[in-house]
Amino acid sequence: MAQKIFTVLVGGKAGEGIKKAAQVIAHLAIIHNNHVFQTDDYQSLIKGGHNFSVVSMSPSRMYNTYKQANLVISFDSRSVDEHKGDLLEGGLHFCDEADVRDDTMIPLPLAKLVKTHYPEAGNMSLASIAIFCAVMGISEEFLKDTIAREFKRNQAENTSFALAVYQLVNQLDLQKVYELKQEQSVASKFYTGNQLLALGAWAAGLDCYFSYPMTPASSILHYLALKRDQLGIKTVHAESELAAANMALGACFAGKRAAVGSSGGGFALMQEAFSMAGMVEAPLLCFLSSRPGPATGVSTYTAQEDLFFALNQGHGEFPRIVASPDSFERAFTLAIELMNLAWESQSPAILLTEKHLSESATNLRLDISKVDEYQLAQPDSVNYQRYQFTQSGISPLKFPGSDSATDDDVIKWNTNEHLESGFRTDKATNIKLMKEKRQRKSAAIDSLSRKYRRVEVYGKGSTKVFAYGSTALELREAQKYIDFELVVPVYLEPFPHDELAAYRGKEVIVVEHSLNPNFARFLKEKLEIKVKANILRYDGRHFDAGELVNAIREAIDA
Amino acid sequence: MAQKIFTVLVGGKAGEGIKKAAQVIAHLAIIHNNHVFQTDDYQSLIKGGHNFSVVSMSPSRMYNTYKQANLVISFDSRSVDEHKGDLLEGGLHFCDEADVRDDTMIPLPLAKLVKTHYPEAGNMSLASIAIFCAVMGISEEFLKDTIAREFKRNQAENTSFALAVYQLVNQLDLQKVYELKQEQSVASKFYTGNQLLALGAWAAGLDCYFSYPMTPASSILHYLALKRDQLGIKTVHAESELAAANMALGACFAGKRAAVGSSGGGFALMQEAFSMAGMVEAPLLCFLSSRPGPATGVSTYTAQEDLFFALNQGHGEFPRIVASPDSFERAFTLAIELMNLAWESQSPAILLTEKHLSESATNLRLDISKVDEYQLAQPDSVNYQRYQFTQSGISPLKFPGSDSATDDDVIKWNTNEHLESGFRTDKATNIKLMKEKRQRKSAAIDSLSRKYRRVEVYGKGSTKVFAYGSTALELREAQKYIDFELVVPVYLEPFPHDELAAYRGKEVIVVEHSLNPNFARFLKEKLEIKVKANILRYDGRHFDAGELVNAIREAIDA
Amino acid sequence: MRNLISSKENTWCIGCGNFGIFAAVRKCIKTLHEEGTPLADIVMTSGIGCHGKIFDYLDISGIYGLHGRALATAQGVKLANPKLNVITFGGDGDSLGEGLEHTLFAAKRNMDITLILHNNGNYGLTTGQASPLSDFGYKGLSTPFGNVEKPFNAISLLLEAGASFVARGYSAKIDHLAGILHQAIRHKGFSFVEVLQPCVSYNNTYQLYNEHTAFLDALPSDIEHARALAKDHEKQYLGIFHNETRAVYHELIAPAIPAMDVSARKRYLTEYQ
Amino acid sequence: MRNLISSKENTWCIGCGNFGIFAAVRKCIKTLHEEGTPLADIVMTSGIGCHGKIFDYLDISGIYGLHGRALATAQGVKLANPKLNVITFGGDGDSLGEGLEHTLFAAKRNMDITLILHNNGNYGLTTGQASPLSDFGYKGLSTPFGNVEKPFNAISLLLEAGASFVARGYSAKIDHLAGILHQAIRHKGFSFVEVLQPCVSYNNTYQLYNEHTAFLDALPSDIEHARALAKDHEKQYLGIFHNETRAVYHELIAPAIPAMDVSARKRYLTEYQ
Ligand SMILES: Cc1ncc(C[n+]2csc(CCOP(=O)(O)OP(=O)(O)O)c2C)c(N)n1
Ligand SMILES: Cc1ncc(C[n+]2csc(CCOP(=O)(O)OP(=O)(O)O)c2C)c(N)n1
Ligand code: SF4
Ligand code: SF4
Ligand SMILES: [Mg+2]
Ligand SMILES: [Mg+2]
Repeated sequence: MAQKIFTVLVGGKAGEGIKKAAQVIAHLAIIHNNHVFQTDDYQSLIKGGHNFSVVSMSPSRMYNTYKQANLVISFDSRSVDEHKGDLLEGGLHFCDEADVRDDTMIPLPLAKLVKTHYPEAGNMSLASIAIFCAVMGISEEFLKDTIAREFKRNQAENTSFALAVYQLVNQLDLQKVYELKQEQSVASKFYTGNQLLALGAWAAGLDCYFSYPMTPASSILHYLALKRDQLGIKTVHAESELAAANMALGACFAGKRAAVGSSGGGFALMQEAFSMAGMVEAPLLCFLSSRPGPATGVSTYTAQEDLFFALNQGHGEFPRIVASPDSFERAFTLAIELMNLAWESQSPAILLTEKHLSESATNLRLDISKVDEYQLAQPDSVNYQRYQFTQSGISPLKFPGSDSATDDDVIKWNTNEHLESGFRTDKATNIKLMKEKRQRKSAAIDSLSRKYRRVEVYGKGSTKVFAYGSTALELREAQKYIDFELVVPVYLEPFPHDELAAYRGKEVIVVEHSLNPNFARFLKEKLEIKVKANILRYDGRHFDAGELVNAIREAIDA
Repeated sequence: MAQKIFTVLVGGKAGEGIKKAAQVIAHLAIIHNNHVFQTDDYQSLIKGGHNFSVVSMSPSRMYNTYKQANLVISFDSRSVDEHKGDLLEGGLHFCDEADVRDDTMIPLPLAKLVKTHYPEAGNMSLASIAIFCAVMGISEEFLKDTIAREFKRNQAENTSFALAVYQLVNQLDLQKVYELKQEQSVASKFYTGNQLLALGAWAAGLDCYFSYPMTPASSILHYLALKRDQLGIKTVHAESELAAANMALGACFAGKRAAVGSSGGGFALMQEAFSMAGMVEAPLLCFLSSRPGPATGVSTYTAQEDLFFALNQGHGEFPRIVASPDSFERAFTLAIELMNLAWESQSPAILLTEKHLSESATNLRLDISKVDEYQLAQPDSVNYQRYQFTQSGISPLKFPGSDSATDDDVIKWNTNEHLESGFRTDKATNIKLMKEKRQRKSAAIDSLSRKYRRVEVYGKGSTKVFAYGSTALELREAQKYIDFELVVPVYLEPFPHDELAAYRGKEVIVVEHSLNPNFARFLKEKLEIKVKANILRYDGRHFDAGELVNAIREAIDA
Repeated sequence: MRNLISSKENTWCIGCGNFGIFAAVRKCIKTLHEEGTPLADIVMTSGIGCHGKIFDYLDISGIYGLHGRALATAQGVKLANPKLNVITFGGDGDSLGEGLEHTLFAAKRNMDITLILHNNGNYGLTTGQASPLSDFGYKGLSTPFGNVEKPFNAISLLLEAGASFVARGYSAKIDHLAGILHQAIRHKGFSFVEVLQPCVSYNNTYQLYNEHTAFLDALPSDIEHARALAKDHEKQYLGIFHNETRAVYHELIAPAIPAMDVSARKRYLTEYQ
Repeated sequence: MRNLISSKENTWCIGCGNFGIFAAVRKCIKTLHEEGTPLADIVMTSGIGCHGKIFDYLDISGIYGLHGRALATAQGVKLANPKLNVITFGGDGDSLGEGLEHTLFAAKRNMDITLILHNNGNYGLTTGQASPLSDFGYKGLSTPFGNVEKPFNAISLLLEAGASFVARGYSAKIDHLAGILHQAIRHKGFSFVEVLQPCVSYNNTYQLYNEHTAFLDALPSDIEHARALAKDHEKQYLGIFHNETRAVYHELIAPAIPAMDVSARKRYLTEYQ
């Protein structure tokens, strides 16, 4: 059964600080021991248009935000119109007095107050923090401190403006619908999915991150670039995705853990390098954060259209790893796992995710115990051969310039088909043997990956629902209202056949963010499941819990 | 039952004219009413190394060459060693007197003769033509004319050298094992697969061909570039594959039929543009000629590793067409079909083929009746909308600068998700509708493609063998010795479910050039076939008929 | 003639230099139209970035291309139908980063098209990261401690690559820019126009440009002179740096015979074999 | 020290200029080694083309990269381990066509690596098609009626992009070339060496170069002078055109703290949250 949940929606123009305000609100909720989830809905523009950020909070773990809000704060008339339908019964909708449409809105003289309190351009979005504090009964003092801590410029003006709004709202004598202060203390660090991916990769030894900005993957680059001197990490904003991927391969050769990240379009440009990783046996970790395609598509929204694209990256045949985090916790641990698996198996790995995970945020505690120590065996120098045949297909790695490398070592990585020595070959027998060597790694990858949780099952019920990636989060929020067994393959390649054996041939519901039931098709091939219903959303927006509950009920009743 | 077949193998160093000599031999065979098949085995180097060309001929249609030859001509000691095992019983192996190993070789003073007859560097490879003529009983006069027609430089020296060799061989009084002159006249034009692809695309209106050289696709570019003034065609050797593909999309926008071609590596670089074709709905025809991968792989050999790569090109979801020619005749007609289908459905199409078809050659007659007249409806100008919603999902096309376009037309192609007008959108409802419009084209493509032969069945027998692409040719050669039903899906996407319904759930043998049984996996998913045996070859070499016969027999007996 | 402004909501930041470019382009197209060029014969391609949004606002035909590839696409358009006037709108990230290669090759080939480079010294649309034209030290989200690369000089780079018409305008000098664009589009061959475009959100260069731009008095005497002026440390010169006549690619590669219709192709193939 | 020649069969055409480059590189590496550089600290990357085959013949560690991407790969190597001396072998198709962008950005960044450009004026390995450095009129399989593009000038293009060391050698002048390569590799920053490399099969330029090359007397006085010499119509000058000291990329982006081991990372994360 769902616990009490409170949702705040702040809407306005891009460039007005909506997202920042929502983050501060989330932060306030966390300090008062709430779990939170935050999502941003924004367009591909810098100022103007219509953005809105949503924060849902509750005393128990949150897996998504809700579109229907208890508190709506609209900073312009477009927001008022867009969101007047999003107000829950008994909810409050604040807006500027000029934008009031009917008596479901509470007018505030926001524009006027901004003018009075700021000599120049003001920060309207602070009003949402003030309103939130007033509605929640947070003290004036606390509001003042918060504003001072979070906004460094125009401190005096900010405070006086925020307090003015606060006082106005306080005078309204509103009924309290949610008790912000909770007993149980919660994990208090607030992370976006991309931050967790970045930290996970770093925890697993990331040394260089190569990227070309592309929403929704860009913030991995931004985050790591900013943390350069704390993490001791190198980041390169390369001239293109092609450059980034080929650079990363060079870094692997030099023995350093490297990663790249992009969305579908940039990833399309990395395919040749991805194939190269297969051939030279480079442990290349790739973050692929999806948005609706094809082509430029819809840059700031979410999708899962790239499943087959990710599974079939690159020309030619070679083993690879593809997995998708089903939670924020897993964003961190899966980045660790994939980095380690990539290095253990010397194979490229794709961490497939979506804008919904990349750019949403929640509070959590990193599971540091999942950070593995790793050590690479250092083969001795006599006749080192890069592609030495072994039973597992995995050849010992040695790095130029490393302590164990001597002047006698000749370490040759080769994009041409090659001999054990790394020299090129086009002889039939050699081609065959080297292809078989690489192929043997598939089995090795499968067994190496078994030390991780490759499948996650949430909840119980006779109805079985399959999903992957952040769609699992959306479904877990829905599980607060309806019982079903949610089955999530975290690993897609190698496919966790054993863990999923119990579901073979079963009738299931499949939920995904694509137009074609791609994941369902994939499961049909792998598990011969029977699909009772496909629940598909492909307009770039995430599922709301209520919507999923209805769709699943419908599927069950059908 | 197999008819009499005669095979000539000419081996030597790159740059010595081996391939040209084999072509002349093939030509001689054709003039004498033989069917021929010619293959070249060469390495990625310009001079030196070891190349060999094979011509197999017979009074009936040839589908492949044989490795075991009736006549082996070796121009250097490496060739002698490589091919001494390739001689059929009763066959003849000619080589330079210095290279003789044992009495299975017939020594000729080739090096000496070259020195005597040419003041400077000579053309040793002419000797193979002379030997062939002598062995086949072709007259001296005919040999002279042939040499004069085919080799323009050093005519006098060529003739005297060739005649000297001819006379020496003639003196040997060899037993005739093959009667070259046949009764039944044959199609006499000699084409490589790539020439047929080029001519097919051109027959279907190709106006501009954009490419960046990559073996084994390069000769499409070379052929069209050379025929510029006969065909009235524009070719561009672009700065990269990315450039080529994006240029081709521009040409489509301007209303001209365009195509691109590459191998896997270059195709990997065209993925973003391929996805763009899906989004802007551009009829982009792509030739993808495979070689062993991944990465640079083995540039001059054959493979079918790119099946899933081709089927899953490009990020995001959009309809596409993928088909693979199973014969030289089909290389021509399929290029026509795919060009027309691409334009009728405004969708990208991939013609997937292999080095084995691209660069091998045979004699045939083009089926001109397959060249369709086509006409594009010219929508009138009032409120033209590029992406107008229609039931089929196909919107009327109009081209800037065309006769029907007026100053009032605004024709907008957009890589961003868009409205009917072609303007960008990120509204949820609009995204959904436009995605659905594009998706509807899948059904349209399926029904449009039904006017073509999407599946070909060759031969009869209780054993069913599946293959695609030029592997079908190899199997048809094998059918000369063993009965089976060869089933070839020419179209892979849309998958010809109806035509193949009879095979659903059947037990079959699948033959393909890849390490993993990819095609078998594909058929399992689509047709639920049971695989009795996978016959796989992945060393870059084509199958020999005998090898296939054995493998199939083994599979049947297993 | 229609006013060339589409009905799409304009989402450039208020004060963005792109408005000036948009105005100059419209003005220039009006002139072209008055001189007899049908609107139907003018097409655009654009990259992805704030600059690319001009595609949605300018009411003429074209392709909203891929990031960095609009100039390749434009070349295909021109080759397929040489009668079209093809204009590409590129960003500094777009045309000198992701798509640098296409830019230099279009210049080398002397493709008869026009590239308008919206030089705002950053990646505007993706929130202000450093671009190939960002100053050393520029702070953006991907270079929070300052860009460590020296910028390219767009003018001299394009001169080096072989562009036959090279000019610079400033988005705040609309009439001057419109004039340059007009000459660029009329120029037979590859024309490159760098437009200094302040980005009020991430790289507000209005004051800098207002103080440091100056008009060229005349066409520089030769390429060396042009290059020296392009690299002047004091002034950002506005005007035409280079204007030469050279054979154009689409004419040099044109086949001796025109394209055939399908029946002619059938006839050819029947005879051919 | 070993003789740096691997046991792989050499498949360059007899007389190919690549032999001269190969000899000069070995000579230069020997010198470096004598001066104290461990062979273990020298690595190469190469593109795909005849030039790239040097990977198989030269017995030092490295990556046989993708066509056009070897220089990007090299940059990754250097950033990951700055102590390595990184040398990239590129073709004119490879490094100034498919991979042009990486070349210009490596120069712009002043990446501390060396690019040796095997300029044979064509795509040798794929049978002699025109390259970005092929002459106007060059006939190859993709341009059977003659190349219609004017070639780039590799030296002045790299100068423009910001290479801090720019030189030209000739494969037939092995000692001179070895000397240049030695300075290039020792140079801290991006060094570019164009090597005039006759291709006996498709573009035999021996006679041309033997007649038209000349050694530079001294380092040109400035970039303008260097550029003028690079573009001289009479002579192909051999020698160093430009040599400047500028901060290098890997130092400019280096974090304030060294890389941590996993336990340190664990500690950091534990404290961080
Ligand atoms: C292949 C690819 N990579 C990255 C992106 C993301 N992206 C969109 S616009 C842009 C940069 C825009 O910079 P610029 O070209 O200077 O345009 P501006 O916004 O400054 O006008 C990037 C990186 C993309 N759309 N496609
Ligand atoms: C992505 C890709 N495109 C095309 C090729 C085919 N290819 C191999 S080498 C080469 C050109 C070589 O020319 P250049 O770089 O000048 O080297 P050279 O052989 O002249 O030394 C090409 C086009 C390839 N390997 N990869
Ligand atoms: S971000 Fe900069 S370039 Fe983009 S619209 Fe705003 S001001 Fe213009
Ligand atoms: S083709 Fe030219 S470059 Fe290649 S090996 Fe032969 S001579 Fe050298
Ligand atoms: Mg910009
Ligand atoms: Mg070359």
